[in-house]
Amino acid sequence: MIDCSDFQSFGQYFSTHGFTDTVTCFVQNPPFNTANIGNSLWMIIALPILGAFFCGVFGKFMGRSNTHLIASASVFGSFLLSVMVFWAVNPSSTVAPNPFGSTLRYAVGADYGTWFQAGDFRVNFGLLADHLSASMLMVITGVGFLIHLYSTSYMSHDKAYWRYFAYLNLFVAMMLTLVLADSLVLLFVGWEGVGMCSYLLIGFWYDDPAKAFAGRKAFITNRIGDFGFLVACFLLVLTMGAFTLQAKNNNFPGDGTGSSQVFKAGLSAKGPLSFAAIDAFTRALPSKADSNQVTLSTVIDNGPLKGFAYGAMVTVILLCFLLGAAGKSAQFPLYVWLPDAMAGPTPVSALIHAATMVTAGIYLFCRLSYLVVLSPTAMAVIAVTGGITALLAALIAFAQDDIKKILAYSTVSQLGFMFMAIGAGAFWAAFLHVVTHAFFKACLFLGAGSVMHGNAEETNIKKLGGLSKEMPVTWATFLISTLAITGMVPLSGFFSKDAILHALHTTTLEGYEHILHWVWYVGLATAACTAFYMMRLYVLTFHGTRAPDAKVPHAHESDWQMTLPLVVLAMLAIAAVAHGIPVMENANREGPLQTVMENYLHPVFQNAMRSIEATGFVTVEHEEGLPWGAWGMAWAIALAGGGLSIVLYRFVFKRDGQWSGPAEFIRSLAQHKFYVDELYELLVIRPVKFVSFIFFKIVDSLLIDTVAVRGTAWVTAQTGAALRYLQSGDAQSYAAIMTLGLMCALFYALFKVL
Amino acid sequence: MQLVPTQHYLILAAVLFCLGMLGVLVRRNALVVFMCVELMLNAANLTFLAFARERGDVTGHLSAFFIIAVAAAEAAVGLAIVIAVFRSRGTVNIDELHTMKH
Amino acid sequence: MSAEFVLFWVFAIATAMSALGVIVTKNPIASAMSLVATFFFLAGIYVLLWAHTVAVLQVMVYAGAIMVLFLFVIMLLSLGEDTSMTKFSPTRIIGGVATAGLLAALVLAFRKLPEASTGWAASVDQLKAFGTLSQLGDVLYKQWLFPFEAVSLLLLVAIVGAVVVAKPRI
Amino acid sequence: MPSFSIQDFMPIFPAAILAVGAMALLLSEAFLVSVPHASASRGYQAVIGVITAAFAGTVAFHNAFEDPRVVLQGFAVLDPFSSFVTVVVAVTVGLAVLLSAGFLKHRNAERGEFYALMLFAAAGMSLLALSAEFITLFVNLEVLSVATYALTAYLRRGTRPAEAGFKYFILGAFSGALLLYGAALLYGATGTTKLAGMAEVLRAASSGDKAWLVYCGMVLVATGFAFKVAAVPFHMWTPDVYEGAPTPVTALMSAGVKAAAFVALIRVFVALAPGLGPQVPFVLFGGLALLTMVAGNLMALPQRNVKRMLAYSSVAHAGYVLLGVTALFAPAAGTEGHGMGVLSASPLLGQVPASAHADIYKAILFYLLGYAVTTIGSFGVLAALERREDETRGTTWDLDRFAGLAHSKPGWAIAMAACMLSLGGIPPTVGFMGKLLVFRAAVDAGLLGLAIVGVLTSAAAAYYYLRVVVYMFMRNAAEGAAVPERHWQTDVALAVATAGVILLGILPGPVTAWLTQATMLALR
Repeated sequence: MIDCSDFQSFGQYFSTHGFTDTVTCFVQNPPFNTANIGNSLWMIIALPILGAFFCGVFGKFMGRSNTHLIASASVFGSFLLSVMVFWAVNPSSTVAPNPFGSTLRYAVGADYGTWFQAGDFRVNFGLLADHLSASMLMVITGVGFLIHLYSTSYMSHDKAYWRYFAYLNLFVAMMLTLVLADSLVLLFVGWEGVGMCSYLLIGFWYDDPAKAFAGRKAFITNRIGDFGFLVACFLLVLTMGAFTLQAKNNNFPGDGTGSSQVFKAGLSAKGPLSFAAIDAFTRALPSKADSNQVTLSTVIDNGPLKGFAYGAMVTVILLCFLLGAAGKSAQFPLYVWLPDAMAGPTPVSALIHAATMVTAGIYLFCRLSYLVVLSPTAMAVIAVTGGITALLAALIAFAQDDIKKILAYSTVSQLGFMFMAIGAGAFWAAFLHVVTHAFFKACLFLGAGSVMHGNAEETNIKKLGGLSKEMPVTWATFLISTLAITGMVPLSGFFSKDAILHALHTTTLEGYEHILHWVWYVGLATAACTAFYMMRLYVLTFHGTRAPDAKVPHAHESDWQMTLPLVVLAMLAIAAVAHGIPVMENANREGPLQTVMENYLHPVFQNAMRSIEATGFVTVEHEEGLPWGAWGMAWAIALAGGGLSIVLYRFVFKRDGQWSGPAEFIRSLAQHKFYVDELYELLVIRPVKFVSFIFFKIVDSLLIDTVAVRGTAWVTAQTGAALRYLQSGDAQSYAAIMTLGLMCALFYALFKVL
Repeated sequence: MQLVPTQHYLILAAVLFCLGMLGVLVRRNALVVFMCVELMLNAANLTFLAFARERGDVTGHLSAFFIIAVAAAEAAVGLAIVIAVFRSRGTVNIDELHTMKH
Repeated sequence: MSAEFVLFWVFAIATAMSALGVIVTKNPIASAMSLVATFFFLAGIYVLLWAHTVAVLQVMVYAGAIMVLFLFVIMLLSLGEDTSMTKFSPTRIIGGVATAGLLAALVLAFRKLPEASTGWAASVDQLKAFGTLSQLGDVLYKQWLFPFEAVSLLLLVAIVGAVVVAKPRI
Repeated sequence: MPSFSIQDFMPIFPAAILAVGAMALLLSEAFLVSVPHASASRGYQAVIGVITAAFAGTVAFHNAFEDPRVVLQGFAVLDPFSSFVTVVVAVTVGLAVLLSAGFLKHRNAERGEFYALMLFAAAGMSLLALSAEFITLFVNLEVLSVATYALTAYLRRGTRPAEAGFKYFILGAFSGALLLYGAALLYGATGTTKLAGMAEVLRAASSGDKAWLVYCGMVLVATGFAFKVAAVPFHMWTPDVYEGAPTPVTALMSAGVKAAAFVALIRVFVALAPGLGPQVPFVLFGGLALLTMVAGNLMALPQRNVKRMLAYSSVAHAGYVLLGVTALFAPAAGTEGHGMGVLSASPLLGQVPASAHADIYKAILFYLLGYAVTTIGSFGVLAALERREDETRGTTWDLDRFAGLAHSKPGWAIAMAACMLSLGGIPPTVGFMGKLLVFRAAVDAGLLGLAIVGVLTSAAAAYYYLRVVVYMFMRNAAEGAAVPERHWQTDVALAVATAGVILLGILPGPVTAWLTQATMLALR
């Protein structure tokens, strides 16, 4: 443990102590008063809202540069405040108010009083920043600012730029609300808000009917998710209400965390849907069967849920939340809206559909980590959903030629990885992947945007090529990000992905002993696929010769407003590696070394970890030392997938499908009917394309397009039409139907009295 | 003295009520439909009065007063509306009034 | 069988028949006249129910005022020609069946009621005073003040409404 | 010798103010019409109407903190519920009057009678909400009905208004007769027409042979009310009448009439509940709520005519309020008739506690307020966009009329978008808060299935509400589309309604706190 008591300034301390200690102490001692920063949290949200207001209302009259200035400055202001918040949550002395008795350390919060109240159901307008949300704040405002900067150039020719910036600012505000919320209700406000903004931005260029259909698809899938979210909230309120009535004194041990009075007082002060309340509830609800306590296996004895066990209810609640998260975070089978969402402007794809909004589902589960670990069933379902999504999306990405579509499917696939981590209880690994993915995927999208910008909006990778010299900055940053996502060693993606795979490999769920093991295999396969199709994308776009049917003969590099964000994001994609290396001592005082991220997020997930130990639902085998073997295997897999892709696309095929060779020798072999190309086509590409085509047909075309989108439309239209037939405009028919209704009610009532 | 049982009056009222209801459902002429509604109101009146005698309570009588007043007010506005319909359509046949539907 | 029974059956059958006349006659004027007859016979029934005041009002206001208004409108719009029933349609059948069901339910309900009695009357004076104008007026102005005022509002609204709607142009 | 004190007249003051304002307008019309050029400057009527509404609303607000009591010989109650609905009605009528100013001026049809009838209708709503006796209730229901019949048929443009007025009138009279016949049967069963007396009789006696009468009467009365609140299958008049009526009148009908009718319905059924089996009102209202939520939303889905779409949406919203009403009558799980014990001591009759139901009342009242503000806003934009040239063709309310509104009239587009989000129950608007409170009350009462249907239907409903938003913000206006006129009265009304929608959505605290205080008063 480092003693920072004599820290005054960076320079003074550095002269007497080592570099690491100095940095640690610097981070733990913000040069401002941290006591009151909670009261300023609302400003982080208010700034972008103000920006949206000014851009939306006065944008048309202010001119381009003023609009850009206001939009970017408001997000940058939020970013500065976020840095302060991020800094302020680090000293261990920081404590957020918590009426449930337990101390909430490493967090700042503010409760602005009752939002609304109905009896014992109360919702406060409260904001809370702990390590988890502070990191998200940095990502949202930081990446958000870079994308604003990028957009000033990218959207410079668009007429409705003011509307675009207003929506973008509004989105940032809503995402910040989602992250800062200290209750599920306020989180839902942000949840709906980001969906709304996403909907508006997907349809920003709305002339195309296909895009209108894409908007509808995004809409319906998200509504399915919202439905799950709301039902989960209702069930949670009911379960907690039943628990409050049924709980025994032993449920509230006298270790200072509270008694039943404290619990009830906290509930009436914060309301059942606040995270503090859910946390207190999970702490009071142990798993081990004990006749003196209400436990997970106890049957609810009051209220509408009477007859169900608490554990079963927790599972159902989590599955409903999974439905919600699957809609927002594009998981199987609700992922289909995300690739279609690429109809919007590219910076929007980078911000909303890669870095921030789609991670809301992972954020939600991380927030509710203490609830998640109470149900191994739900965890297994989450992990399997993630696995299916990851592999399926990776397979589909093989068959795509559109640069943005490939990136979209790769996003879906990476989100699947994050869900696998949640399912294995490795919340920190999921979140680490959220952060690193935000950097390199945003960089990839922005790079793709830069490529399109320089090539007359060409998106087909088969019609690009040879851009490495013409667009050097884009090329370099794209290469770094591609290597990061494929999992090459010194880059951040390697560590975050490996953390997930490692967690899958070493974790066992009670009752589902082999599930995670199978998911682990799926993860490895997906990692290989990822490396393959990403390298294919990279090679076809930047190497080789320019395609003969390219739209412009020579590409041009983009402006500094576009390249600067690329460079910064690429550097971040490298620098984020620092989070993934296990160098910190274990926060539990025992066990192996932890990664920086795990150690950093320990205060957030400690209750979940405590539950894991107490319940025994989740078993993790610890290994001594660094996992060299696992690292090596992951690296080898990524290298194999990527290398195969490079070899095939760089040296074996030409882009027109005819085959060329690095040497005249191979060419001559080919001419002598040595059909390696066709063989490869037959053995690898065709089957993969076929499988992905089948999945695409079944899931996307049949399940979602036909059944969900068109099917619901058809059923409702038919029912609506049938009802409209009754609405004939004839007053006497109306009277007749009223009489019929009357008679039915009368017969029912008289039947009851008989 | 042997009184006519209340039930007799009530059943008469029910018959009147249902005849009125049937008329509302099948007659074409808007005015006749309106008359049938008056029939239904009278059935309600009769019921009130029958119960009033049974209980010796004048509430029923007062209710009938008020119902007659309401019927008069409804008649004034209703007939004005029928006139307005006739002016705009040239007919008061109820099955021809379906500009708005679905 | 007492005279009351005889009178009841006479008036009841006459009421029902004339009410049937309202809905089966083809000519609107005939319907209106049937309705007037119904009102008169009903007034007789009201007398049997010891509601003399209401019976008088029934004849004066209903048969006298309201029905004249109806006839006046029929004449004004020259709707004297015959109109048939509305066209056959499934909803009409449904409505008819539902009405029959309603009637059946009501009749069943009434048959379960206990026999009527006049046990409430302590003296002949009380019986004689029942339903007189003075008794009704006493209750009306001492207790039913609120609905009485509300009816005055209703009549005002009806007058304004009728004037507004019947105006040829706005 | 009964006597009336000034305290007895407290509850009817707001209605009296509204009626006096209406009469003042009538007189001014009569006298000013002879003054030359007076017809050219008729802006004053709307101002008088708004001032009257504001005055009435203020008095009603004050009344909400009076001790709840039965007044006027048991014919009326003074309680927070009636006062709150009067406030809602005053707000509604004030905004509707403002909307009418521009609407009528545009059609050259400004007459004092129109505003007078609106105020009369509002007076009727206020009186309906506080009636505690069946005949009074019926008379007041007729006051508001007669006024709205006349208002519906007010315009002489094309065939629609007269046809709508006629349909509304004939079906309204029909349902009124049903209600009255039901009241007669209930009178026969209990010997009184006062709600409090009925409740007492029903509670005291095991109704036995009278049970049939009570049940028949109850069903008939329920039908009458279901017509007024537009519950499926008694809703059929709604789309036709809403479409044909002048749009500000539609706004008044869908907001005010519904609020008043719901309070009257709750009052009546809380009184009748002791005489019914515990399951009966629950099943009846549950069935109505289910049908209304599902059918209302399904029928709104394919509508391209925005006015009809809003009419069906009004039906659907009645379903959500009915969900709250069902929660009121839900028997607790397992114990048949448990809920009745609570109901027998109901606040709506000026009697002792029902704290278990305070939340439900509060949710219903808040929902009614939220819906009133939202619906006024949305019909307001519709009224502003209407063009009299298209009225006879019925295309004036087509979705295409909204295309490109965000460019030509951004203020209106924002108002409409806020209202659509609110109707769809999307945060941060008042519609979301209202739905949250109602669903939560329903879930607490054990109506999990119905609440899930509610959530599901409102999720589906967002589709057709957001379609309007999409048209406004993402479609370009057709070539040569005329720009609608502006009137400052319309803009003021829309600004107030939009501010209400958003402020009540973000900060419902003051209103819910006020409602809590008011219900506490009633429950003491």
